[in-house]
Amino acid sequence: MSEHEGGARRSSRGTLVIAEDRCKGCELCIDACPPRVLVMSSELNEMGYRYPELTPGCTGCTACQMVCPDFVFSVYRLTAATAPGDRRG
Amino acid sequence: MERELVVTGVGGQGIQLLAKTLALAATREGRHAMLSADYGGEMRGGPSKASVVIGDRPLRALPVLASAWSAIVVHHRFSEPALARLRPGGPAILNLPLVAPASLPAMTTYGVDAGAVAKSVEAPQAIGFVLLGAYNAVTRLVDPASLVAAMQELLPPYRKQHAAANARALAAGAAVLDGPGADLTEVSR
Amino acid sequence: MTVIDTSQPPSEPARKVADFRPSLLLGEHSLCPGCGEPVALRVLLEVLQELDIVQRTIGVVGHGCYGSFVRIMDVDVLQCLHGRAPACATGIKRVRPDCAVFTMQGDGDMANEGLQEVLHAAARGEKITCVLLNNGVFGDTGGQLTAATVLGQRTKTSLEGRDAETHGYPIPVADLVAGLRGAAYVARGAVSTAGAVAQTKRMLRRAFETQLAGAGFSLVEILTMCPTGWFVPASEGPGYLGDSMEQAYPLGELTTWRH
Amino acid sequence: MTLELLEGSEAIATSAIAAGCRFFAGYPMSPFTGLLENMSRQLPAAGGVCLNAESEIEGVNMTLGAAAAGARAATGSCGQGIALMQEAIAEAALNETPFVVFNMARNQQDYFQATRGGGWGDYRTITLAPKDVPEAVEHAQLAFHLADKHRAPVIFYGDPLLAQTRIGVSVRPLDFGPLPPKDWALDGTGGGTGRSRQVWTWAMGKATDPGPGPDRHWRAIAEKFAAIDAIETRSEQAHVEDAETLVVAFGSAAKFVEYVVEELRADGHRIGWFRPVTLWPFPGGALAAATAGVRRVLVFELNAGQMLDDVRIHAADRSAVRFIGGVSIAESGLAYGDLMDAPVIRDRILTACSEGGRS
Repeated sequence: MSEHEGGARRSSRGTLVIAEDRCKGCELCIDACPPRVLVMSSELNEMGYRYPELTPGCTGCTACQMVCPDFVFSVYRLTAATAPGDRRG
Repeated sequence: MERELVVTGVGGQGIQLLAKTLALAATREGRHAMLSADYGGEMRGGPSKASVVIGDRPLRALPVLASAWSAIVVHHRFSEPALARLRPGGPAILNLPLVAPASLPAMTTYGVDAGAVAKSVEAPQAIGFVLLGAYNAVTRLVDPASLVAAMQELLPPYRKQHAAANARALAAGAAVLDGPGADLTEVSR
Repeated sequence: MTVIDTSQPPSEPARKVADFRPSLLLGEHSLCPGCGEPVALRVLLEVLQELDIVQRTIGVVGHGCYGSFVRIMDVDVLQCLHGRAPACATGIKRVRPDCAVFTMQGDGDMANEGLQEVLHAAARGEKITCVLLNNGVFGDTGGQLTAATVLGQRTKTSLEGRDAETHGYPIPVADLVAGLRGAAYVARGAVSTAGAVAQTKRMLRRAFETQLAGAGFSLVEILTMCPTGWFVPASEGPGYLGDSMEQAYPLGELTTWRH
Repeated sequence: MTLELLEGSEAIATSAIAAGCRFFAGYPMSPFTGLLENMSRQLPAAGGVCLNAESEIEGVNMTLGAAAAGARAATGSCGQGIALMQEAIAEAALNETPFVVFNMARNQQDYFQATRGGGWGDYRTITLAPKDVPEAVEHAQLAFHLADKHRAPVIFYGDPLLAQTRIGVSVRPLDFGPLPPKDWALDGTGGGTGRSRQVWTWAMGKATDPGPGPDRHWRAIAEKFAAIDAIETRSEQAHVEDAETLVVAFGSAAKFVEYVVEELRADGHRIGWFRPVTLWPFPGGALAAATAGVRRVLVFELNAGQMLDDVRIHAADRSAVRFIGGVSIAESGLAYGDLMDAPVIRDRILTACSEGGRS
């Protein structure tokens, strides 16, 4: 997956499914994310919390999932974007 | 019929062991026996008392005897409360010369110089077994062979070497008073 | 800024490398935002699955916020009295030696109410795994001082910060346990960063391996964030943990049993 | 039937093991110590475990754990040691963990502790009070049966006389009838099934399989104890039909009372005796019936008057109840004092009889 609109093109090797309704807005994922591609939403979820949103550049490293106390993240690595020889994890 | 024995004296005289020997001998004969021990924290020198009850049916007697039929008085010290519970007429073995023969006028008393007897059979430690042998010779509560077997059973492994001397003491004590034996049926509560 | 749709799995070829939560978690918890305890629970359950001992594991859970995990962990569990988990776990393990038995306790539970239990279980070399979730406060009751509260930390019963003159010094449980011969594996981890979480998971795995090998007692102390009890914003929990608790309780393995 | 000359502690330990006890944990305290020593000597050979726990609190919680895992388990102590266990005994009553607590008490001053408890919540503890070693041998097994039958901790209330008297007894497994399977016990196999087990005072269940929760669970527990109260009372009595005087006593004291009353009967006194065998549930109905026709109800116990409360509650006429017991402790503090003696009890009964009663 890659960004097709707006600013600089930034390739994503991974992506997430975010169960945003489960999020309590602690923001631990924001700092934990190495490529810093998570941002807090301006909208509130049904519990009234802001939640993380994914911007391009995810590496599929799972750091967000590792630190999330509310089990909000599922992490995927994109097969097509995986460069030859890059078989980490 | 239930027969009660109280043994009283000072700790270290073998009181608990002789009472346990009698109770075990009766048990091994298939009879009912109860043993209550009453002694202080001191191993030696303090009051030591034991009571044994033997019967042919489940026992009615209490673990604190209301009264007793017979006694072995190993030492006069601390003996008063126990002796006050004896029923008149029953047999009492007195350890001479530590215990004065006149101390139990209402009982059929038998004096045994257990110390001298024990020494004479080269079992100086076995005064208690001399007295038990004598007691059983009078009362015929158990088979003398049962006493020897019970004594051997109760010896811990590290004291097995005393078995022969203890057996001599039992026999020597019995020899002192061996006669027709007391007629137990004549003695009632 | 472009936001990627994360409501559905990707349509292009991809493989899932991390699920929301292990299948042994049956539902939601209601702990505070930024709490570290659910993270510790997740890696613990993942270890049970990876070691394939799920169907012979019994947990003993003490009293603290994590007590509510009894409802959501798909493991046989005894919820025990405050502080008594290592004693209960001892009884369980002794009559079911083929089971893997673990305790889950907070610092109030283990370091305050039940310090004697964990020390004696360790000294006996009890073949159980004790997990200490150490956040330095009584979280469940709203942030009071525990035996593990670090010097200077403000709690509702040490408003000016813990000072040694008034409140004494914090008790480093893992270090105490590591000093006992019956303890075969003792380690201290944290859940404040992704790296620490990964390290903590390895520690838990080694602790259970130690138990399964019959080598002796194992304990993993896990430093967990309690932003509510620390009176800091949730997002600052990991930083606060690193600046305060980790200074008093260095991370790493204290006792390792060699195969 | 071959009799073995066993000290009470040894007989009780042997009997408990014959009943299937496979885990024991305790902390030495006289006169309980003998039971602990015997358990540690005998249990390993029976395939069990005996632990010298670091305190009574750990001992009872180890036992709770072993019982939660499905084993027949027991602990014990006396007096102050049992006091330390109260939190766990209450917990076990509320989370329905069955085990046996052997209180080899120093005297009869633990009656309130046993029957009222010191723990938290609406619970009771079935309490058996044997009168002598042969009955103690039976109760050591009955206690496990009742614990498993009702999924509740059971107290065995002994004393120094039961612990230390040696008597010829025969110990063999006793059959008290079938028991429900322990399908609730934690064995680890529930993990990952979505229906993993839990032993939990709050009974919240799993997120996927909710339990009753504390409100319904604790009401059910209260109802369970009410049901036990209705069916598990045990008592003994004699010479009640024409008695003017009824003497009530429990445990060893009842054995002494029975002995004295039989003597007084032989002497022509119209006197009977009544013994609660279960202290809880208290055999109140039987006592009410037994006291219906008597002029005086004498309570003999070696304390300042604890069972006395229950006798007053249940006696047909509480104004007929007189206390003739009292605190009586040996100088060592570890055994009964001079009051536990047939002649003394006889004097107290006769004195009370001479003082009249209700007409």
